[in-house]
Amino acid sequence: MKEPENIIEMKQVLEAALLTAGQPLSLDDLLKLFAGRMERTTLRMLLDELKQDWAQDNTAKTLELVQVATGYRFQAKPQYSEFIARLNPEKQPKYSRAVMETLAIIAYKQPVTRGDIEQIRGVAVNPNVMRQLQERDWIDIVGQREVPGRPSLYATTKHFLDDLNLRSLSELPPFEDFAQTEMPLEG
Amino acid sequence: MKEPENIIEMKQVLEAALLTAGQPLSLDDLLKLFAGRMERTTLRMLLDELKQDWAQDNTAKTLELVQVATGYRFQAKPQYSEFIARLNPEKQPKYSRAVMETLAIIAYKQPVTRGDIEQIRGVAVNPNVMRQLQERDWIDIVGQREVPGRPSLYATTKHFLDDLNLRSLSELPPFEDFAQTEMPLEG
Amino acid sequence: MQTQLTLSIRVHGETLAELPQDLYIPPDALEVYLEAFEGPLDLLLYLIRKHNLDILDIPMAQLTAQYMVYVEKMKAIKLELAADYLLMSAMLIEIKSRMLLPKPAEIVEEDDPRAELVRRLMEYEAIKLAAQRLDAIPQVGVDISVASAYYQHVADIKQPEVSLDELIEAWRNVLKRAKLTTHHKIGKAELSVREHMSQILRRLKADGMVEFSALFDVVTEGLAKLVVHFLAILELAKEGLIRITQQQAFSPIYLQANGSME
Repeated sequence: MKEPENIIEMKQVLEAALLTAGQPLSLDDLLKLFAGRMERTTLRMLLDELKQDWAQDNTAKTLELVQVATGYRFQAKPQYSEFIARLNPEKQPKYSRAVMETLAIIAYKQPVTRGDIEQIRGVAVNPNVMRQLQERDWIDIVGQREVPGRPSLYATTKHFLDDLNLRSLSELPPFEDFAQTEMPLEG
Repeated sequence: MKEPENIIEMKQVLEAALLTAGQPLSLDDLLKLFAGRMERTTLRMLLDELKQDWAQDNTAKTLELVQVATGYRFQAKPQYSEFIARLNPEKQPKYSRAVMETLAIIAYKQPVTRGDIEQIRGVAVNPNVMRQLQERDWIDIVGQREVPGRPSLYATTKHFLDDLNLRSLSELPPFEDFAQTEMPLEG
Repeated sequence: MQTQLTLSIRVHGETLAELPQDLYIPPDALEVYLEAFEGPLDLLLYLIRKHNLDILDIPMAQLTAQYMVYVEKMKAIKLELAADYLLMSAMLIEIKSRMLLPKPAEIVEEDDPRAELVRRLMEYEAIKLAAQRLDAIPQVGVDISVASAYYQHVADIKQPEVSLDELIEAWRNVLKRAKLTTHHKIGKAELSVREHMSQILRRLKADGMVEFSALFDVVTEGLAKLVVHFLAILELAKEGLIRITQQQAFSPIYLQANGSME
């Protein structure tokens, strides 16, 4: 096929690539589709149009184009997830409270060391918990704290944001929502 | 979401599942979507309709629903494969040593027969090696040597010179350029 | 058994007179129940919420007693008791005893021995809530399905690239192995000749018989090239690759590839 020549053909190439990707595609990925013959700003414009095309005639479409941390992806609208889940009865196992609390600390307080996590939770961190989160590619080591022992500093990854359908950490529910109102100065 | 109640909703559930499955879904898989409230014959009918829906308004659609050995799947129309392939550029292939040496012999000693090449390299020439170079249009047959069997005489082509950015064979480094160090000029 | 367990509860040498109501649990379930706590802070938060204590004004004596009961229970059923629980016991008792000291004339908030404990409890409670909220966010693979239709993986028929250096390297290797250096010295001139040999053979292959002078383009080719061309014809004849014929003296000379039929 010859290179796409008009907006319709360009959007079709984008659509075909995004529908088959199985993961988010970044702007840099998508530029490759056009072998250097595409401006970043034009690409953004085309993606916006494509998103609108799929949002139009809303009830007829089963997918939506969304932007997450590492790029753009098509995903099934939420109302279909319940049916799709029936295809694989063995559900992804739920993480334990220890894992989820550790994840919450890393997400909201990052970058943190294992010591920081232990301080907040009041118990030793099971190495298995960190391993589970690293294997899921939800956290990784971003450096060391310059204190004796140089403990590793953990942070959440972009993949974590992708998996939670977020573009950035700021889209997480604000931490203040969970903290009680300031302690009154006088009882 | 409540169970799909009409044909449109049923087709939407099928579509969402097929677009996100990442592999072909069999009739048995697809029946699971409806938790036992679907007849096989109805399912087939719905799949036929869905296929037709995507075949209609043909040029606007980038995917098509097809039936393969293990079930149904959506796939990008063939004309988009070339663009999608650009997302994951394949590794630059390399010619084997046999191909490179054969090419060098033909370039420096042309016109030569396969027998000449075998004599110089000391091993039989795999016909596949000659085929690769001929398919690349880097060598061709320019005649036959008048000996029993009338073996073909091979030479390099203009296309070979173009691809190596040479105007003529005489731009190849002459052998003496690098033979001198190994062999003192004869006294 | 249950009563025995109840009776044996002693907290730092003091036997507890009564057990909190919520501790009457079937023994089998007890272990599971106690294991459900994520640590001492979790247990303390549970006690505070369970007994409706004011987190900002914790009655230390009461909370400490409640906490000790649980810790003793854990010990009693030989639950592997993390050191963290014992550390917290010590901290609670220390706070409790500091509360008993005579208060300074002016009470400042930071001087409250409970302040650090309260801060940690509140921070942990916030994290607990945050963890629950994170858990409820739809996840890819559970609640979110990403489009992944099939596409035909076309081999982008990429041809190997060959550089001049690679070609020379290959030739050098051939020579090294074949020890052909003495017999196959090839110079620029010879390469030109060999190129012209191929050209002439190609021409003969296409046209069959060609008249000698037709092989020379005296108008456009320079003298050097014409000489090379002539040398190529001689070399071709020497290697027996062409046949040169002339019917009689001064008649046209014809060249023919040695393999061609006519």
